[in-house]
Amino acid sequence: MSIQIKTSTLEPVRNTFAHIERRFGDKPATRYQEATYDVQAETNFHYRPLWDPQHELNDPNRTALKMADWYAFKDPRQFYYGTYVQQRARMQENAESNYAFFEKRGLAERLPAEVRDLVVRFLIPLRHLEQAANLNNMYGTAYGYGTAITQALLYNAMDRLGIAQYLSRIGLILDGNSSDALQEAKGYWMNDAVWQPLRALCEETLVQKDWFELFLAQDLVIDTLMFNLFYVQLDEKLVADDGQDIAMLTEFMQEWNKDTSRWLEAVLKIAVSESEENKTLMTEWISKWRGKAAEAFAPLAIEMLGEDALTIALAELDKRVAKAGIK
Amino acid sequence: MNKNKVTTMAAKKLSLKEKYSLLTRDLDWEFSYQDRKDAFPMEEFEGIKITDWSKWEDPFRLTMDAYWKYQAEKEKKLYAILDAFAQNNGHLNVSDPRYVNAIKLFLTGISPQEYQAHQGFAHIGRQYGGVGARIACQMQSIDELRHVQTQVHAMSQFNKYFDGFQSWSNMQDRVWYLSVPTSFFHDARSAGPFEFLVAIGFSFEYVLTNLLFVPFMSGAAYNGDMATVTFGFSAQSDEARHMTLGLEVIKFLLEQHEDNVPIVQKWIDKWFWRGTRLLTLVGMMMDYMLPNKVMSWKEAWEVYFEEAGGALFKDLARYGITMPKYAALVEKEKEHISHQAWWTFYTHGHATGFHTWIPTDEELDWLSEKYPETFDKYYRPRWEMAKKLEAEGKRFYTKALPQLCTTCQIPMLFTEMDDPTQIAYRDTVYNGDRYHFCSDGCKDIFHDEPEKYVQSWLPVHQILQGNCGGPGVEQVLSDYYHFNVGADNMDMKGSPDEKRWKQWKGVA
Amino acid sequence: MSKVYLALQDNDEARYIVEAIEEDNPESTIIHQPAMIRIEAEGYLVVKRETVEEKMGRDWDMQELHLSLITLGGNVDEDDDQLSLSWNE
Amino acid sequence: MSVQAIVPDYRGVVRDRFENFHGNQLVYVAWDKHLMFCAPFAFPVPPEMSFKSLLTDVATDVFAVHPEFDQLDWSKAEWLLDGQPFIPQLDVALKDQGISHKSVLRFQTPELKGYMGADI
Repeated sequence: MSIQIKTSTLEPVRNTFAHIERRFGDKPATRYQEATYDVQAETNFHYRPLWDPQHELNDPNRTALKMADWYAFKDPRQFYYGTYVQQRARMQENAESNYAFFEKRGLAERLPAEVRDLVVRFLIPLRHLEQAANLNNMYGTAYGYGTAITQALLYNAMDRLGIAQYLSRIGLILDGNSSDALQEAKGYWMNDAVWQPLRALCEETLVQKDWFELFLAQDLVIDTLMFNLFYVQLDEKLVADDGQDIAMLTEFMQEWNKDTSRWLEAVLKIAVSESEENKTLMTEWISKWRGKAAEAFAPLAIEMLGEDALTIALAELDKRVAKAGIK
Repeated sequence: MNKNKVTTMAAKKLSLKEKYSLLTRDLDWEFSYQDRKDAFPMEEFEGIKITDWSKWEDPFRLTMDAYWKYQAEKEKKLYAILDAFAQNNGHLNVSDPRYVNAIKLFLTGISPQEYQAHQGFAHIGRQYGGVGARIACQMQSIDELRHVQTQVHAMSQFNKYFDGFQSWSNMQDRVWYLSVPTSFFHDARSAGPFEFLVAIGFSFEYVLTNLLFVPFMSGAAYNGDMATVTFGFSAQSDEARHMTLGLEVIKFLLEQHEDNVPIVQKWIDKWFWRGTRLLTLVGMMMDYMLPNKVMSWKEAWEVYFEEAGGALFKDLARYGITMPKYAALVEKEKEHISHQAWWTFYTHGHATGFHTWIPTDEELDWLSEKYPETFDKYYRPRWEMAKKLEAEGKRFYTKALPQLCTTCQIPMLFTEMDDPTQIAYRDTVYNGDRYHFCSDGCKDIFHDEPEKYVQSWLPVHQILQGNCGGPGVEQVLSDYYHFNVGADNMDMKGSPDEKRWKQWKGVA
Repeated sequence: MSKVYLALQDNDEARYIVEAIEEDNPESTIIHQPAMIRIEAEGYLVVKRETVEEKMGRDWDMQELHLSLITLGGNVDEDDDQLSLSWNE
Repeated sequence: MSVQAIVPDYRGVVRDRFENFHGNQLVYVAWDKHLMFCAPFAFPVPPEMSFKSLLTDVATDVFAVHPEFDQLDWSKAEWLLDGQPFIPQLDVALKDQGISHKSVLRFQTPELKGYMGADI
């Protein structure tokens, strides 16, 4: 049968779908493009949601930010589901071998007691912050607009669940699977005075309504401070205290941060360069949440690292904000 | 610094259940600084009573690391096959170019609903206060995104060689027959979070999707379409998890409070009915659009609903749940609906984004054999008439737009099941306006929530109000639906699809 | 008693799993369909890790079952060692 | 029953109000037991239109493709309006004989049995 087929007659009729062609021209499209652009429906919603009658099911007005085209938020990583899970599978394989190595060599037993206490009091409770981050990124997934940004928010939400689970596993490694370390860490999260402002901040983010504002509060402000304080400065302290082996267990978070920063910074730049109105709005939001977060992290940063730690972290945040062209 | 080492302890072996519980369930906390109801504000308005989320049983205890690992493995396999399919011009191996129209209907009619499922599960994956159920919903949300994306990628190759795929994005929220699946998912997504899960997770995923996917994928296998078989079965491997979530949530709601039982029963009745109406499209596809046929719609209904569903409802009887209302009626409908639907599409073939055709003589005989009670008596004469008109050069297309059911939005094509020659009419007057329905099931649904269904975006009425371009149907098709008029629509005979196929195959 | 069932993709991996299921569930029925294998049984069906490992000659994680699973019917109970399907009647 | 929503006063916009049809009303017309036409047709027509004009200017073109149409005698057709027996007045406006927005008109021709006598 195939012998009869003349290759000249097998020229494609078209290279890609009409909406992709309108955006990128008549040429073969990438899988990211076909999986992302104009996938979400835009019009003719039948029934107003019983849970939010002020809006349509898909509605760009669930944030005050305005975009002429919500698909401007191209993900520089070009993650669609397939590339996302394959990238994370590689990271998880690496993490798995690190955790296995750590356990097999009994590295937990070689940790100084102070390091163990430091990790339980300051690192493990972060799993609850990650849980809030999971919910806040799901919020953007559910109520955001345009597949380009909502899918990236979903990947981030799932990443945060994954990180919460890795942090939990660190606890289990330290307590020999008795879950004592996890309970102890939860006790800090719930009752330790230095953690309470941060927990209150997390609870406050969970009752926010504007999804883009929430994205800035969580993924930009809180996460930048959190990452710098816990995975940069605390990490250095652990190394200094003979706890460098813990770094094997947080390598996933380091890699994740590098990857996610690329996306986060692209989104900031695109949103801010859209209009002066967006810039003003974002400036207000960032300054509001920077203020709240600085207060919330302060006692924890001092207790964990000393007086200068928060200043360093805030400088990191300000640098990032400036880089996006916001100040 | 004190260099005391952490005391040695033998690590205790954790079971999957314990590990999952520690890694997932324990992440949540009791709020001290905000009212938890402000963070999870949607749990109460439907009247469902949740007394204790911790009673939620996770059926599959999948942590994210395992999720990434196994899903990446599935994706690697899937894309290897899609690449091979494209490189080897796999589209040439399908049984018959008519087959491709079935997957046009799939991409335009089903893939956008996968996206809506993704959105709906993201919504409840944020809203449920119970962490176990919430995370299961989040995983389903990302799985559903997977499904729409893999489907688009699988169809990408067909789009390069066949008409009717290229405008799926524009068509999804505009085209008249696509408002049937679209309104189904809009209905579920606009409902409260528990109704959504009963609608999609239980009624659709557990009770009905087998009828969508399994025969469809076997059909693709029978018709030489490796791309569709591959994405289909790969998606189904997630579906087993989704089905189980659907069943777990039903059991959970029923066990939480006895007041939930009548609410859940009402939702089961509603969504079973809406689901069977939606599956009319699948029935038609199985009986008419697959050139190599796997099984009839009637047989599929018997295996996948009557047998499997029967077992399920026997199991749920201990909670006081009964078979969905109108299940007995649907048993009669299985003899008719696929024929009534394909005739509707055939006679509206000028306004569909895929091709229609008269079944071949062999196919008519197959239908007679599969439907001995009804086909020759009620439906074969229609095709004899169509053949005669076609032979006279008068291929029949209707000249006006059909009346639609307010609820399911299908043209009023269904007959009384005890008199298959009589269209079924139901209507009601609400606040001075008259509303029409194809069935008691659709009328019941309206009556229960009239303020919801007065909003129905009925395509025929929208066209007649001038909201879809026009004034002529042809402009609606080209300017509003973005069809390539004359290529995407009309009969299979004489279509560009058919001409190209003949060229490829070296047939005159 | 109603039937519980599961269906697997017809691939090499699945053949070992089916073999294991047959051994652990002598009353089950195996039905080969286009591109899939359906296994049904009255009321109860179990897939045991140990038996699958024996058939495959390697370590096998229960969750690997999901790579080949197409559909199932029945109440699911999964742990490290087995996945079972049952109806409560 | 009424809708249970997160707000106490959930109200839907009535999308198919008469006012949205630019002066027309919708009338659905069906020829019973002639399933060549798979469903009733929806026609937007002025409420002032006479019944006769509805038949000759609107319905005829659509139904005329039926092989039995030549044998159809409108004067012998039996009518149902919204399910009730109805005797149309040819020269009276639709609105003046109870045919309102979204009314269903069905006509029956017991002597015409459809293509091959199969109600088609």
